[in-house]
Amino acid sequence: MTKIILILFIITLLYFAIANRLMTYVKILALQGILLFGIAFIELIEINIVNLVLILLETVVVKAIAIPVFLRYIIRKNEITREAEPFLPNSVSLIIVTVIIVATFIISNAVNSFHIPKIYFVSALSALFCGLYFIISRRKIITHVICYVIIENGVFILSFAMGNEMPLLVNLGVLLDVFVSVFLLGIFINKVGDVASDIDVSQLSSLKD
Amino acid sequence: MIVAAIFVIIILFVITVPFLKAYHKGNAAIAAVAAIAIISSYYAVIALFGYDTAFIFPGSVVTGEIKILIDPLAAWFMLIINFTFITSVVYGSGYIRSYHEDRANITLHWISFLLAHASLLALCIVRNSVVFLVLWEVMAMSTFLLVIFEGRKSQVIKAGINYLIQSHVAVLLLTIAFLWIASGVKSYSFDDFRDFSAALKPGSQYILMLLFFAGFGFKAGFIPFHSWLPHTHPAAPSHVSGMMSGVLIKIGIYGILRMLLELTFDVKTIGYTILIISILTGLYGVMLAIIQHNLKRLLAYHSIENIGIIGIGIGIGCLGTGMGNSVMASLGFAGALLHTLNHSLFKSLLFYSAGNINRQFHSMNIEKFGGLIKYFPHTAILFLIASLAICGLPPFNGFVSEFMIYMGLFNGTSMAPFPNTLVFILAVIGLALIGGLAILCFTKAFGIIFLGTPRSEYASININEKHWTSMAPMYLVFMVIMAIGLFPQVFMKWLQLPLQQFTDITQVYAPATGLTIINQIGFYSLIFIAIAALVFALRTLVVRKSKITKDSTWGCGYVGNADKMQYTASSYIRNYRKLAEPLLQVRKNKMEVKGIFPDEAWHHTHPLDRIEEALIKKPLKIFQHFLFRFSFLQNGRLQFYVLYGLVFMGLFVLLPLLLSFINRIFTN
Amino acid sequence: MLSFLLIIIASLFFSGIINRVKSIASGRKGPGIFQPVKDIIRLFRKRSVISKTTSIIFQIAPSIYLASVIMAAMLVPMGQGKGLLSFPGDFVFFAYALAAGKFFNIISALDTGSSFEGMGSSRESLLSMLAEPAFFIVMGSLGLITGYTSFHEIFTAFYIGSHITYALAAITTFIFIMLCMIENSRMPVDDPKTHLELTMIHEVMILDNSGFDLGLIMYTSCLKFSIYGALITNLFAGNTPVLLIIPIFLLVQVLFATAIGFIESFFARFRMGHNAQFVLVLTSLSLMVFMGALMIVGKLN
Amino acid sequence: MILLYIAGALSISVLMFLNRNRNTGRILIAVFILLQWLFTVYTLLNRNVSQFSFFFSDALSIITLLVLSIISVPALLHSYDYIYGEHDNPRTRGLYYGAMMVLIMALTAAYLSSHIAVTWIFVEITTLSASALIFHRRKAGSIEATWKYIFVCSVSLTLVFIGIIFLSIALGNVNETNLQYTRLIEVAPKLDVFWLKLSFLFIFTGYTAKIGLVPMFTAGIDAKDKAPTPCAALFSSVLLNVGFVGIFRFYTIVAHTSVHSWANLIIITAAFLSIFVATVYMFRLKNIKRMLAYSSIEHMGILMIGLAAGGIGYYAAILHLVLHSFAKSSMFLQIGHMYKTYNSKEINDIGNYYHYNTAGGVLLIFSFIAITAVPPSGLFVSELYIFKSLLTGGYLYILIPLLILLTMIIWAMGSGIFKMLFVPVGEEKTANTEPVNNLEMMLQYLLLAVVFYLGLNPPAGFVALINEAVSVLTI
Repeated sequence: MTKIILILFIITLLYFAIANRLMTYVKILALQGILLFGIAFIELIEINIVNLVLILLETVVVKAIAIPVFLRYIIRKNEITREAEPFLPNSVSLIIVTVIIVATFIISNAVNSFHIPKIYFVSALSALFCGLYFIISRRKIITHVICYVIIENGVFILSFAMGNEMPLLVNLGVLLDVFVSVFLLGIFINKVGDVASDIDVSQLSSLKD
Repeated sequence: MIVAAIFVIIILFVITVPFLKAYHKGNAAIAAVAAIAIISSYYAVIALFGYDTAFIFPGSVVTGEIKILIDPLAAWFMLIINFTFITSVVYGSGYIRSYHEDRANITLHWISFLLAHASLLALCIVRNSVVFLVLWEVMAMSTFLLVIFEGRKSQVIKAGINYLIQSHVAVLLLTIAFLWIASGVKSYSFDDFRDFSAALKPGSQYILMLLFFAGFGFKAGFIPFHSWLPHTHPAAPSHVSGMMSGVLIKIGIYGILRMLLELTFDVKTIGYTILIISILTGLYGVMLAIIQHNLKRLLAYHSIENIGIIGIGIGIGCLGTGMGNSVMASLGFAGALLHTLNHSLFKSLLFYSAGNINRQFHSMNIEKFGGLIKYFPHTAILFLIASLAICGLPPFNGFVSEFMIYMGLFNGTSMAPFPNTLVFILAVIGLALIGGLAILCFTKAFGIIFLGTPRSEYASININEKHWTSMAPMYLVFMVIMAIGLFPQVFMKWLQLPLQQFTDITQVYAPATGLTIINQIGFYSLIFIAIAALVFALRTLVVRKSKITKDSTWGCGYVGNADKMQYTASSYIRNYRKLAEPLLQVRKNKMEVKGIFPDEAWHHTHPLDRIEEALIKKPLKIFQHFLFRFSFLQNGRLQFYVLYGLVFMGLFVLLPLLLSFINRIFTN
Repeated sequence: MLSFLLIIIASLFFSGIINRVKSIASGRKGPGIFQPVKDIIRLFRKRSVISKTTSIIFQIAPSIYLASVIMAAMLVPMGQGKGLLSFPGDFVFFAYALAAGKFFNIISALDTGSSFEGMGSSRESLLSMLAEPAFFIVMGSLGLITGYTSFHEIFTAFYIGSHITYALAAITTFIFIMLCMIENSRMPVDDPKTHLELTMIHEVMILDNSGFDLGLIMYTSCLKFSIYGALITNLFAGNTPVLLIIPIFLLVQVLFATAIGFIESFFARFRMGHNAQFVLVLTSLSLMVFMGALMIVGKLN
Repeated sequence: MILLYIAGALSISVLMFLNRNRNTGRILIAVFILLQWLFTVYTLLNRNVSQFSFFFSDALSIITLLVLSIISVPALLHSYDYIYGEHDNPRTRGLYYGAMMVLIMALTAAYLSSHIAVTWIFVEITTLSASALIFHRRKAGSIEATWKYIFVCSVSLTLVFIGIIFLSIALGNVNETNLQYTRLIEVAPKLDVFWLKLSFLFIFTGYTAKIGLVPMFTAGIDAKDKAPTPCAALFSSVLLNVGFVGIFRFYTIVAHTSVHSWANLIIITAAFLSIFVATVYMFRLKNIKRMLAYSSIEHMGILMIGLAAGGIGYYAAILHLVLHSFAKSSMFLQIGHMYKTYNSKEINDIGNYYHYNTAGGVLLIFSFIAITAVPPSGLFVSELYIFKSLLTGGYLYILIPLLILLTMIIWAMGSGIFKMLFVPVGEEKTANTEPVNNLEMMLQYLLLAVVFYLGLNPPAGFVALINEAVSVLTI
């Protein structure tokens, strides 16, 4: 079951690669949140109930609802143009993402000492690298935030893999989420939102030597 | 306890001097330097008479125990240092006076002056490599601060930094050398050097010695490590330049001599290496000195030349020891040591005289001057004496040391086997040429500056040369110069113990040493003076009867004002320049005379230092270009910043995979 | 002592002979050989005119110039008889004493602030500087052959027997003559009889000296001639007994003088620009001497 | 006890944040300093004691904690004067001090933590508070710097987190769930090499953002440039140390496995590149704060090289860390005065500083000596050891270029600093030379004095402490 969800998760990455509207990105984030919720529900069933509830709530509330809504609110508020404006055409990024995913598959096969299903590893790693790739290839700050959240989701998945032995890790993942939300609040409530949210990073690169 | 006392003096000085008036700061400095000099000189003198002082500090975890040893060699250098510092501080106290409004700066200046003195003394006596390095850099920093006394000019700062960096490179070389030894033996004490180097292979011994030679050579100013001198001396105040080229560069010589004592190596190879480098140094120094227009630069290049002469002495000494010829060895080392003293004397005297002029005109450009002997009679005569001495002409001190070196050379010529004798004869040629070129150079310097008629309108001249702070030290130095020139045997007696450290001779005046002539030299110089006096007396006797009419110089029929038609410095050395053009590098730009009624024409020559251009300027330029290539890194783009991380990780993940993949291909 | 006297004596008639030879060569009768001395004595009596721009240097220089040459003269031996002063390495002293004199000669010229004298001194200083090494190498190699470092010992020990020594002696003589010419700035490098200041070296340096000083300078150059003559004499007749050396010496001096006279009357002087090369040639020649010396002592064969 | 401390610190910072009255602010600061020192002394008194099972006061943590507590005093005091001089907005002041206290607290906790995850958490907190400090000025530049700092740091800390997960996967293979460092060191030899390598790579790369090495050094430069100088002083000393602690703790784990040499390779590469980058920019820079920031990078590179070279290099690395913290912080604080005098960080606008503020000028000269590791600076001793370790370790091909680069750096820094000290800019502009607070001056001098003293004559206790800290690697 989880495998299917993870596959879905990977597919969302592909979709992200070809999507070119911010709103779509936000929707993808929400979808990933739900997927994560599903995984958590299935995987972590045997850890103690309080922790489980905490995690489930976190996945649903923060990942699936709070962050997307908040991003949506920002986009609306600063009327950021709907286009994602990637540096590269979508076809290229699609190819690259595919390559990344395949590469992660290969790497995971190269590794033999697993006691966790490789699919976790694959999806997490591909999420990480895709996220980094998206950061590099997109122009808007808001997209950077979104991509960072994607990376996080990947990490979250990875932490699920170890979830049963070490629930602690999952909690850390949760903590990371909280940090991110705090950052988002902190930044976009504060001036950066006004100064820099709707412009692309190239204009936020005056500090250089 | 010498160290404690010196510490106390410095502390007291540092505490008190900031609160004194600018005028009194100088006197305080004089007092402090004198105190240090007296204390240390006492130990030095007794060391020269065979009572070495040695004690051991517990030291710290870093240094290990610190051994202090005042042996004759150290003592000899300590005395030189003390003397020059005393004259320099007295002269400086007058020289600085015109800057009295900038009190803070003067305070810094005197404090660093004192530090320089103390650290130089300490360098002579400390026998622990870590402490040695520390002191070395203290000396470098303090002298750097001395150099940038007039730091308001940015080119002074530039010159200072240049000096700082080059001396730092020297430190690095020494550091490597010391570390190499320290990695072998477990302590930092000099005493273990011998055993360590004895254990090395001959090649390594040679490299080790070369490392030390390079490190100390930077300070001493052997080519190609000399390029800081011509920049630093013009930048520094005159008393500092006098002190620097008097004793600071000598500490490099001291280091080399000390390492010759401490390390074991093939003496002959090192001897030939030093000899050849020194010949080149001497020639190069004097050849560039001639074409300089800035008096202090000229003097700086002469320091290089004299270092060359000292080096020749050291080389001969090493070879003498190598060939087991104690005559040659003693002549060589004695010549080197004595010339060290001599150079410190006449060079500081020259710089002080230059200072007197600089204080007046705030310019060191020779072409501007002329006829100064009428305004600065004392300075002129002293400058003349110093020039004669630096040219190594009898009856002055320079001649004595050069004479010994000549003797050593001729001695070696008959000793060495065939191909090597060429080195010696080369040295003879070199020394003779150096002497001749020095004469050319200083006839130019003295003649153009002090004689003839002014080549530019002087602003109102209020001569201050007769102030005791400038006269007293200069005449003091002059007296010592004469003393060495006429009674060298006295100083030779003091050289006896230092010489014994290098050679196996027990008694300097044993006929075996070949130093017996030195007694007579003074006597012959006396005769020379006597004859001159006699002739001059005769002349005055005769001339007094007939009255002398004064008239203007014969102008070959031209009756107008011929001042502008005088020979300038550059025209004086034009023939030489033409001759040496292929070797030197002189940037010329001129406007030719044209038309029947030509209007103004000019011709500038800027002498460049070829070695500096080739070995320092150009490589630096290339390296900086190389660095600028990489200045895209911090480009302000967030994406790139993330990318770097990705690349870095990818490098270490994929590279091994790739390599293993390639391996797999090649294995089957 | 003897050598010193002889040199003094020789110096009295030396340049007289030169002039006589030159005038005979040019078909004139010419003055008596003591004419130059008479001139000098006349100069001694004359009043002198001194330039306003000059300083004390200008007045003391000629005396020191002479003194240096006298000093040098005292060092020269004569056959088996030592010089007045003789000690190991005295030839170094010899060269440096002369150099000291030259130093003063040059700066006294610069003291007048005249463009011509500046020119002359510039040339003089360059030439003499280039001449220094040759002398040292020659003496050094003679010292290498004999193993001594003083004129007297070297010359007494230097024995002309083998082929190489002939060659050596010849070259050395040539070098000594040329050095002498350069020292006195005579024919090949400079022509004392020229009348264009722009082409002079030594003469142009003493334009402003007059009276006693001029006399001193004149006599100095006479003295220099006879000193080098004495050196050449010693080279050949190093260890002949004292009484025998006197005629030899006088003979050599006369020959030397006539030789110079002929040179000056039949050769033309070099272009000023070529002098430097010519002087450098001497250095390389002296290296030949050194090689020869190496062969003699058997280090090179 | 540590919980008490954390709670106390947090509450004080919250109070500070809420407080609008200056005098209360002063009192609160005093109280915080007191608390900090109380806790430090407490930790000193009972060493090698586990607190709350997540914190352990071993030698390294004690050293770093001492450094932190010493530097935090001048930093806080200096800040007081600093804010005071600025537009005195109570809200920003409260935020500033609150953030700084949180930062110090988080650093303390991160040093002490004995659990890899706990370290990570507190490092995250330092990022939070640090970004608040960078944000202090609220100008376009500071906003940009803040954004970059946050982003780069969070990405790198995510990498660290991934590294931790990999480590736990490796642990999972041997059925081990305890992430305490001590336990990790024990099980390290049994761990699977692939996962260990991977996790080291991720964790190292992540922490480079904090310690300021290639590849993630970039954001830190802007942060140090844009933050107020007291914060910059903290960033370039104790905040770097936390990165070092993070790496060092994990390095101790790796050091007991076959991965050791591979890890050394990574470290040396990163370190050498860092020094190279520092050199590249030293020549271009016209902004003294950025110059100092790059010099921190250079020094971190040097000490990491020492760490990788091993032998006496271990000792030298930690010594270098300590001394560099003191030297650099004092220098930054002095630059603060300079900034107040000229209202500029540009080297070309600053001139003849020695004339305006002699004491400061002298201090600058000394700190130049100290920071460029010219003897008798203490840093010279540590560098000497590092060179020695390179020489004995057979890294001559590293040593030679290293020396060249260092010389270049001294050249660049020297020409900059002495120009500022002595050469007047344009016409003699009468800079507003308000008298510098002597107390601060004295504190800065003390910091420098410590550098020289600890370097040349380290007390036996100190040496023993460092040796104890590195003993983990050698046994």
